[in-house]
Parts: sequence; structure tokens; C-alpha cells
Amino acid sequence: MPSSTEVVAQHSLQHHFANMEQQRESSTLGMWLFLVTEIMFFGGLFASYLVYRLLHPGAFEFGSEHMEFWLGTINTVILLCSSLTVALSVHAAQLGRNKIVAILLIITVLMGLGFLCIKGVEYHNHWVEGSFPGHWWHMDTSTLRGDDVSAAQLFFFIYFVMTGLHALHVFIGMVLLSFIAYFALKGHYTAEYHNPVHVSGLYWHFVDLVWIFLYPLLYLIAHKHA
Amino acid sequence: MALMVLTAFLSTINLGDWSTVVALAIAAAKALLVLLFFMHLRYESYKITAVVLFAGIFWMSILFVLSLTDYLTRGVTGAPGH
Amino acid sequence: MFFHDVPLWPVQASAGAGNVDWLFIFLIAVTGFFTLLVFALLIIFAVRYRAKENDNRPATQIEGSYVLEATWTLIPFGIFMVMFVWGALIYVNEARPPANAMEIYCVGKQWMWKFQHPEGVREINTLHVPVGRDVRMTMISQDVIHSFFVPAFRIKQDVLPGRYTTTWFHAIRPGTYHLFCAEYCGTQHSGMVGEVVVMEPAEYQTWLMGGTGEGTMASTGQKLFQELGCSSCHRSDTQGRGPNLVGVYGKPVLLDDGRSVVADDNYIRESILSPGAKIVAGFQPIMPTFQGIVSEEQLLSLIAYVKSLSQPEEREPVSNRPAVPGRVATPGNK
Amino acid sequence: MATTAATVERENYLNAGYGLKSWLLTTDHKRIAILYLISITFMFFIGGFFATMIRLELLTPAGDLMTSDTYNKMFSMHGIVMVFFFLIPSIPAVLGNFLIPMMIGAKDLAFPRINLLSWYIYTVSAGMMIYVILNGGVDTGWTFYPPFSTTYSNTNVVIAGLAVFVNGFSSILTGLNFIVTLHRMRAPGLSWTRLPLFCWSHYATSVIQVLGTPVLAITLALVALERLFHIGIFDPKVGGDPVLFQHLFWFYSHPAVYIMILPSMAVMSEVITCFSRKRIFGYNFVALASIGIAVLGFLVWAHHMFVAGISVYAALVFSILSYFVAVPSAIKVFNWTATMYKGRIYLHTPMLYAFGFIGLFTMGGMTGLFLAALGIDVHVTDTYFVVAHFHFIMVGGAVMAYLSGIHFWWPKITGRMYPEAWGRIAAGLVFAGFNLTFLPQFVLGYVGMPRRYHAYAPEFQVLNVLSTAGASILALGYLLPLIYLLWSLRYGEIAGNNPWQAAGLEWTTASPPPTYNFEETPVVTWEAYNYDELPQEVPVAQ
Repeated sequence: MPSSTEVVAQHSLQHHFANMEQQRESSTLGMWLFLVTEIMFFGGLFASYLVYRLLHPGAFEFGSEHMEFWLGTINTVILLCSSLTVALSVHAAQLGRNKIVAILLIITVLMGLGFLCIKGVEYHNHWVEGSFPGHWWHMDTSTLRGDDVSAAQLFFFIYFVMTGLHALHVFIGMVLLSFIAYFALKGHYTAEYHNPVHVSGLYWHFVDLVWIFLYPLLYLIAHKHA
Repeated sequence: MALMVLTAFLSTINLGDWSTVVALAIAAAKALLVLLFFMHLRYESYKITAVVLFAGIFWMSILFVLSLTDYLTRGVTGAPGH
Repeated sequence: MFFHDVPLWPVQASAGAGNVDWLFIFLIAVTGFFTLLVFALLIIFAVRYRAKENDNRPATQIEGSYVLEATWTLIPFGIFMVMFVWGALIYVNEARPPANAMEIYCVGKQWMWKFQHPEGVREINTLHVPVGRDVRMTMISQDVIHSFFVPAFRIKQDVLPGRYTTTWFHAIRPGTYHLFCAEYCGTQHSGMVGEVVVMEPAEYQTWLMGGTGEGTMASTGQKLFQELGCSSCHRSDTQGRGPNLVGVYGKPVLLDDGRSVVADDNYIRESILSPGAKIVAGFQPIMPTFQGIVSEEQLLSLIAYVKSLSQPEEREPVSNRPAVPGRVATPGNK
Repeated sequence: MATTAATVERENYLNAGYGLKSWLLTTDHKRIAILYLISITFMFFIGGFFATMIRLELLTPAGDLMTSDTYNKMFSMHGIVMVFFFLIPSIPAVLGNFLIPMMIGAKDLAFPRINLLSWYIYTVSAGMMIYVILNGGVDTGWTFYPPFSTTYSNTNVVIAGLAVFVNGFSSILTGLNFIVTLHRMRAPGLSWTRLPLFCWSHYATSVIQVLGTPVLAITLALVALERLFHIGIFDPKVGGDPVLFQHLFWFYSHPAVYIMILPSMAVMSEVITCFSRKRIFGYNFVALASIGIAVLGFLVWAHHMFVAGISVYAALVFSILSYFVAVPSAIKVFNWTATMYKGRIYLHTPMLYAFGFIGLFTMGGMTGLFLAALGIDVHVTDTYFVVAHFHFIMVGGAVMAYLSGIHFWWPKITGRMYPEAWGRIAAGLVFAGFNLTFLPQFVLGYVGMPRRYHAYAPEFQVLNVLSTAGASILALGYLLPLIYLLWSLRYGEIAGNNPWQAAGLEWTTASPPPTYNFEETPVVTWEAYNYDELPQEVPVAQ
């Protein structure tokens, strides 16, 4: 039904844009710029990480030993796969196949949920272990030397802020993709107009990218094969 | 795409003094693949996206490098009488 | 008469103050010239080219000039580099205390300055120093960031919690000068002021003699060294479980991970509070931490003691002078 | 603002809809600019109130007007309100918002709804800040240095920090919107080299906003977390480093200075060319200097920390880089001055402010050279020398330019002229009052009076009294425009489309402009500032 898609396309062009091309490029560029601010947002944390790891290498190694290596690895795989499904859904959207878009996105959201659940299990284990810094801190740091004893809290503080912030992004991404999936189910997207799928996909990939770096920095400092 | 999963497992094997470097290199490779293929950087006719991404990375490295000019050289002239 | 009491230029009371002032004057001259140039051009253009009703002369369009652009890019750049080098020379000099400078230790806290002389005299918010000697300040804060600022000496250095910072000066003129805290530190920030009293050396000696009852900082440190049991491991032979500390201060120390550090104030402080952080090669990490056990002032005494172990015997300061009440702060006062 | 459109019959953005809802739900960039104008003016006078209290307290050496706690809150809130809630959004969010789409011949910004969202975010954050003010204030200084802010202060640090955090997103979204708009929404024929320099400067500003602000946001979030949970990432007791906070803070907050000054430079390029009837001298250099400032501005942050305990090498690196960034600023000043050469100069109010800007900005920039010189910085940092220096840039520079721009585009925004004579009087008052306020502070600083002092040594009094006297003139100078601009909304002379005979697309449409700015999308075939093709006479207003 070419006529109906054209109507949809006309309808989805906002008044202040001259044409679809301009609208598409604007939203893509807008999202990329937003992702750059996100890079800098995490960048501040990465900088703190870098400085403190430099100052307290022992504490960071200690902290990393207390990461759940396999859970982290599984989560990495989950996120990579979810990125794949998102990429496929963008491809489906380019062909205007709304149903496939919706299915792929729902799978993605479920994988995101799985990621958060595993993360929750990890947090729970940390809680039991006493690695929440501040009042709740009661880790056994007897293997540590010197000011690494207290600096171990720094590692966990940075760990919780980084992964917590990342989890928040995963959550926002899930909400975003759910909306897109909903609109896809309603047949919203066409070969001409599918940029919301693309742009939301970019966001999800970014969330994946952050994790790609968090994983080695937090989990792999001192991994010893069990 | 299967390459991705492979690299994920590869990163579990590497150990030793260089493990962090290797792990980060693998992470960078993965990130590059995601960027190029998933995020369509490779297909994007509109080159400005690459510039934007480069700006982000560049500015982050400014933050890192210039902070390190302080932390890596602290105490170098701090010794008394030297 | 009115302006008689208004200082428009700070007193020069240290050897470094003149250098700073000369650079300042140079900068005033250069920037003054360019500022006046811009002002003059603005005024001349505003008057000369102002649109007049009976004059229909149109504006003359000029697109630009590469020669001019290059001129006002390169000339300022050249001048800036002169400023940079000159300023950097002064700064590097300020950052490197002379080797045989006299030591004064300083602890900043909300909202007072506590000083201690190596001879053991303590004072609060007033610092007595002799004229004509290099004085090196080793400073630390008990709480927030403060900043040690003596305008007459043209020096300023933030005083941080958890880490020693240093600065130095060479007073050249006896007198009493302002001491300010220059880093905002809370409610009574503007009350964290005091004075630096610069005295003739003989006067200073007399003042020192009448100042204390506790002995030198090094001897206080030595006493602490015994009381805390440090001496049972850090023996002055090679049999101790801890490294022998004689002659260590200011020398590079080889660590167990192959690195080496200079045994300066910050390293000694770290070794007492976080003994395991940097272990000397050949020793076990068995020393307990003294975090929370020794105060900042006691730490300074211990450092003074370790330092005294590296000095020739005859420079060991005389100890145990009679006390004079009223000028002595309670030790360990927080 | 209800009176604005009363007598204007033609359909325009102001009379396109009435009622609160038509304003609060608008996506029209011009209406959003007006919303910003109102909220920013409000915050400006709050900040100004604090400034007044500070100057009154400093009349006498003893701290007798208020307690030291109150005084500390006064200067902290003065700084926070003025920096984050006035200066940073001022020109971009009001003038930039209003003008950028019109200057490039677009109907609106690329993301109109995000634009409205950013105003709401601003409003929420301003509300949080006002809550802080009414609830006992905050006393950390606008710099939030730990460990004072994280452990020792007993005031509303968390909410104040979060207010700035939230406000940052408003700033980010505005910047993002501008960048996309400038890339994608330009009218046919409007190439980058034909773009008004106003747009170039705003582009550079936006780059800083997008890249710098997130770092401040995360840093303040860390401070808030540390304070809430007593965790201590900047606390030396657990191995943290308070100096790291300063690095992260200044990574944003130094470039933030350029967020304030670049838009001012944007206004200058428009005003000076118009009232000199000239093309800009060295278009390419002025444009590239904006970008140069944006990039180099990120490389110099630690010059705020020369005595903070950073390493000597770091200090040397940052000192030389600080001199680099001075070069493009110098280029701009020389180019503006050269633009006036052999021009046909009209001394209307915006131009008077422009003269003030160039003079004061030059002095502010020159004193910056003192601070970049390591040896001098050690002596004058954290003294009134620094206070005077940055007020020369921010008040002498940014506020002067803001007022210049407001007067220049007032006829476009409201359709009415401001009273010219009053405008000139106010400009004179602001200039005189400003200099009397801040020139003595340079001397105070070099003599050694530290900043943020509630009580001070008696010998500093005379200079402080002079400064306070100047501040009262300055306050009058700021109140006057508020009064006569409001007056002009009803009684001002009706302005034509182009009362200044100015170049630029925004002047080709009606005043006030219609909702979608142009009847039809313009096609640009000329370079910016084609004053040789325009009438040489600027009508002299009453």
C-alpha cells in the first residue's frame, strides 16, 4: 500500500523540516551528539578510575578479585547479543517489516532485563559480602597492605557508580525500545520513515559500548582461573 | 557477528602483566566493530557523525592525558634540596 | 593625607618578592601599552569616523589583511612566551627549597594555624622567623583545604589534608606581616589569619630560648619512637625486623617491587600510617598502621626525628630548655 | 508580558496565541527565548541582591552587618546563581534561541520540543536553587571544593549540587540543539562561510556545552553521593584525592568561562559591523578564533590550581597552554577594532555597550596574562585580583554584551524601540559604576586581600569603600534598563522591520516576526555583513 505509507511519511515530517532527509539526518546527528555527552559523562568516571588505579593498584586488584567473573562475562555476552538483535531490527525497519522489528526489540528488552537481573544478583552478593562502601562496609581486607585497606572502598565506590549508572542507562534503553516496539506493532515505520528505530538503536549500542569497556576494567584486572 | 562472541571468550584467557592492555585492546576492537557495523558508522554517508565521535574520544583523552601530567609527575621535584 | 594609610603596593619582605614585583611591573608595562593602544584606537575611530549628518561619506569596506592578522597573532604570541618563561622561572625557584633551609612545620585546621619549630617551640597564628635565612615550611591540614599566604613574601601554597606540601621563603626585612588563609575553609575562614614576625637572628635565638619546655621536635619524636615501640624493630643495626632508619632521609629507597622512592616527608608519613603501601626491599610487611594513633603534630615530630638521624651529630639541636608559660600549645591539641 | 502585542495587528509570534498554556506548551523558539528571558532576568536580580549584600558587608573591615556564616552563604549563592543560572544560559538561551533559526533562515530549531524541555529543566533546577536559598542556603562557594563540601559544611550542599547537575542538562540540550540546527537547517545558499559570526560563536559555545558539562555533572553527582553516604571518593582518609575533584571541576568550569564569553563575542561581531556600516575585518580569522577558543579552552583548566598541590611539571604545561588560548582572544579584539577603521560609526546604545565590552574585555584578558604567569599567580590567586579579573570578563564582558544584544534586537523581539536617551545614560552608568567597583579590587588583590573574606584588615577599607560606591552606581545602571525596557513594551515607538538598516536574515522579516519566521524560505546569495549594499544611514532614534 504505497499510498498509505506516503501518508504516514507525510504525517511524520515535522513542520519545521523541509524534507524527510533533513529530518532523518538531524535526529541522527542529534543522537550522536547526545552519545558524545554520554561519553564525557562516563569519561569523568573513567578519569577517576584511572587516577585511583594509578594511586592504589593493590586495592583495585583486590576489588577485582571480588567480582563475579562468570556473571560479568555472561552479561557481556548478553549485551553483545542484544546489540546484534537491535542491529537486525534496524535492518528490518529499513525494509519496513514492522513485525520483525517488534519481535527483535522485545527480545532485546528481555535480554536487557536478563542483564539487570544478573546485575541484581551480583549486587546482592556484594551486599552479603559487605562490599558496599561507607556504613555498610565490612569486607575482609586482611590480605591488603597499607592504605589499600581503605582504598579498596574507592574501588567499590567507583564500581557501584559506574555499573549503577550503566544499569540506569540499560533501563532507560529498555523503556525506549519498548516504546519503539509498541509503535512497530502498530505499523508505524516504513522504509522511508524508520529513524526512531535507528536512533534508539544507536543509544542501545552505546550502552553496550560502555559495558565493553567496563568489563575488562572492573572484572579482568586480576582474574585468576578458578 | 559471531566474531564478537569469540572475542568475548578470548578475553577470558589472557593473563599476565599485559592482561589489562590486552583486555583493553580487545575491548577497543569489539567497540570498533560495534561502531562500524551495528552503529552504521561504515555506511553513514554523512561524515559528520565520525567527526562527532572523534571529538568525543579526543576530548576524553584530553581529560585523561592532562590529568596525568599532574599525577605522573607528582613528587618529582618534591625532594628536599634537589 | 587620606591616601597615606592606603597601601597601593605590598611590602617586599622576602628575597623572592622583588622578582615577582619586577615581573608584575613588566606585565603592567606591556599590557598597559596594549590596553591603551586599543582604547586609543577605539576613541580615535569613534571620533574620527563618527557619522555626521552633513557628511554622506560611506564607510570604506576592507575585507581583511593577512599581514595584519599575522602581525597581531605572532607579536602577542612572542610576548606571551617571554611572560611564560619569566613566570615559570620564578615558580620553579619557589618550588625548590634550598638544601640547608631551616625547617618549620605547620598544621592547619579550622580555623587556626599551628606552627612548630625544630627546636620544639610551638605557636598558634603567629610565626616567628629569623631574617636572612631560608625557611622551608612543611604543611598539612587536619581537616579541609587551607592555603598559607604571606603577601609580603609573595608566596602562597595550599595546605592539603593527607599530604604534605611545602613552600619556602627568605625574609629580608624585620617586621610583622599578615598571614592569611587564602583557600575558603568554612565559617571562620576570614578569621584564620595571623602574622609572621621577622626578627634579627640574635633576637630570634633569644625568643627561641624562652619558648618551650618539651625539647626539640626531634627529641619529642625520639621519645615517641620509643613509646610507640618503633625502636624495637627499627634498630640502628642490621638485625632489626624493620629497616634501619639512620641516614635514610632524603635518599632513594629500593622497594620490594623493584621501584624506588625518595624517603621524603610524604613517604615517611605514608609508611607510618599505611606501612604496607611501599615496603622496603628485603623486609616483610609486618608493621601495624598508626592511623588514628598518632596526630598530625606527632607525625611531624617523628619525621623530624627520622630526619635528625641523617644529620651530622653536631647539628643535633640542644634540648630541654626551661618552660615559659603562655606560649606553649598543649601537645596533640585538636 | 501580556501588554506586548496589544496594538500590533499583524499576526506574529506574540499574538499567535494567548493565555498561559499557549506559552507554557509552546515549541516556538522565539517564545521559549522569551520564557528564558523572564526566568533569567529573575535569577539575575536574585544574584544581584546577594552581590549587594556582599558589597554592603565589605564597607567596614569588621564583619558587622551579618554573621560570617551568612556572608559565606551570600557569596556562594551569588556565585552559583550568577554563573549557572544567569551567565551560562544568558546569551545562548535568550538571544541565541531567538536569533539562530532566523539568522539561518529556518522555521525553528531542529528539536523544538527538546528546546522547550530544556527550559523546563532550567526552571526545575532554578526552583531547586530557590528552595536552597529559602531553606538556609549553601556555603561552599560556587566551586564546591571537597572535603569542605563533602564532610564539613552543614548546609544544603546536596540539593545545590543537584540543582547545578540538573541545570547542566538544560545547557547540554540547548547546545546540542544549536549544533544540529546549524548543521542541518541552514537556508539554501547559506554556506558556512556566509554564516553570521554570531552563529559561529554559538557553534563553538555549543561544542563546549556538549563536551564539558557532563563532566561537571558527574563530578557534582559524586560529591552528592559522597555526602549522602559518607563514602569518600575525594576524601584523603580513604585514599581519595581532593585535588582530583579540582581537576574534574575545572575541566568544565574553565571552559564554562568561554561558554559565557563566546556568545558575547557573537553579539559584538553583529553590533560592531552594523554601527560601523562595515564588513567584518578578517571574517575567517574571527570565525576560526571562536573554534580555537573552544578547543584550546579545554587545555588550560589547571591554571586555577597552581598553588593547589599539583606537580611542577603540570603547572608548567598548563601555564604555557594558558598563553596559547590568549592568542585567539587577542585576534578577535584586534579584528573588531580594525573593523571600525574608516567606518561610518553611530554611537547608539548597543554600540556604546560594545565599546564598553571591547575595553573591559581587553582589560580582563590582559589581567588574565598576569594569572597565567606562574610566579605572579602564586601571589595573586585566591585574592581580589582574581575576583576583579573574572568580573571584568564576566560582568564587563558578558553582561555588557548581553545588554548590548538585548538593546540591539529589542525592536526585533518586541516590535518596539527602547528610549535611546535613557539607553545611553544607562550604558554610561554601567560603564562608570563597573570600573569604580572593580578597578580598586585589582589593587586590593595585589596588596594581598584574600577573596571570600567576611572581615578584613583595616588598611584595605578605603579601596573597599570605593568598590561598594561603584557597585551602587552599577546597581542603578542595571535597574534603569529593566524599567525603561518594560516601559517601552507599551509606549515605545513602533520599530520597523529593520530599524538599524542592519544586515542579517533576521532583519528581513517582520518585527515581531511571524510564528514561522519567514513567509517563504529565503535563499542566500550574499556574504554576511554586506553593509556596502545597504543604506549608509542609521536613523537616529529619539
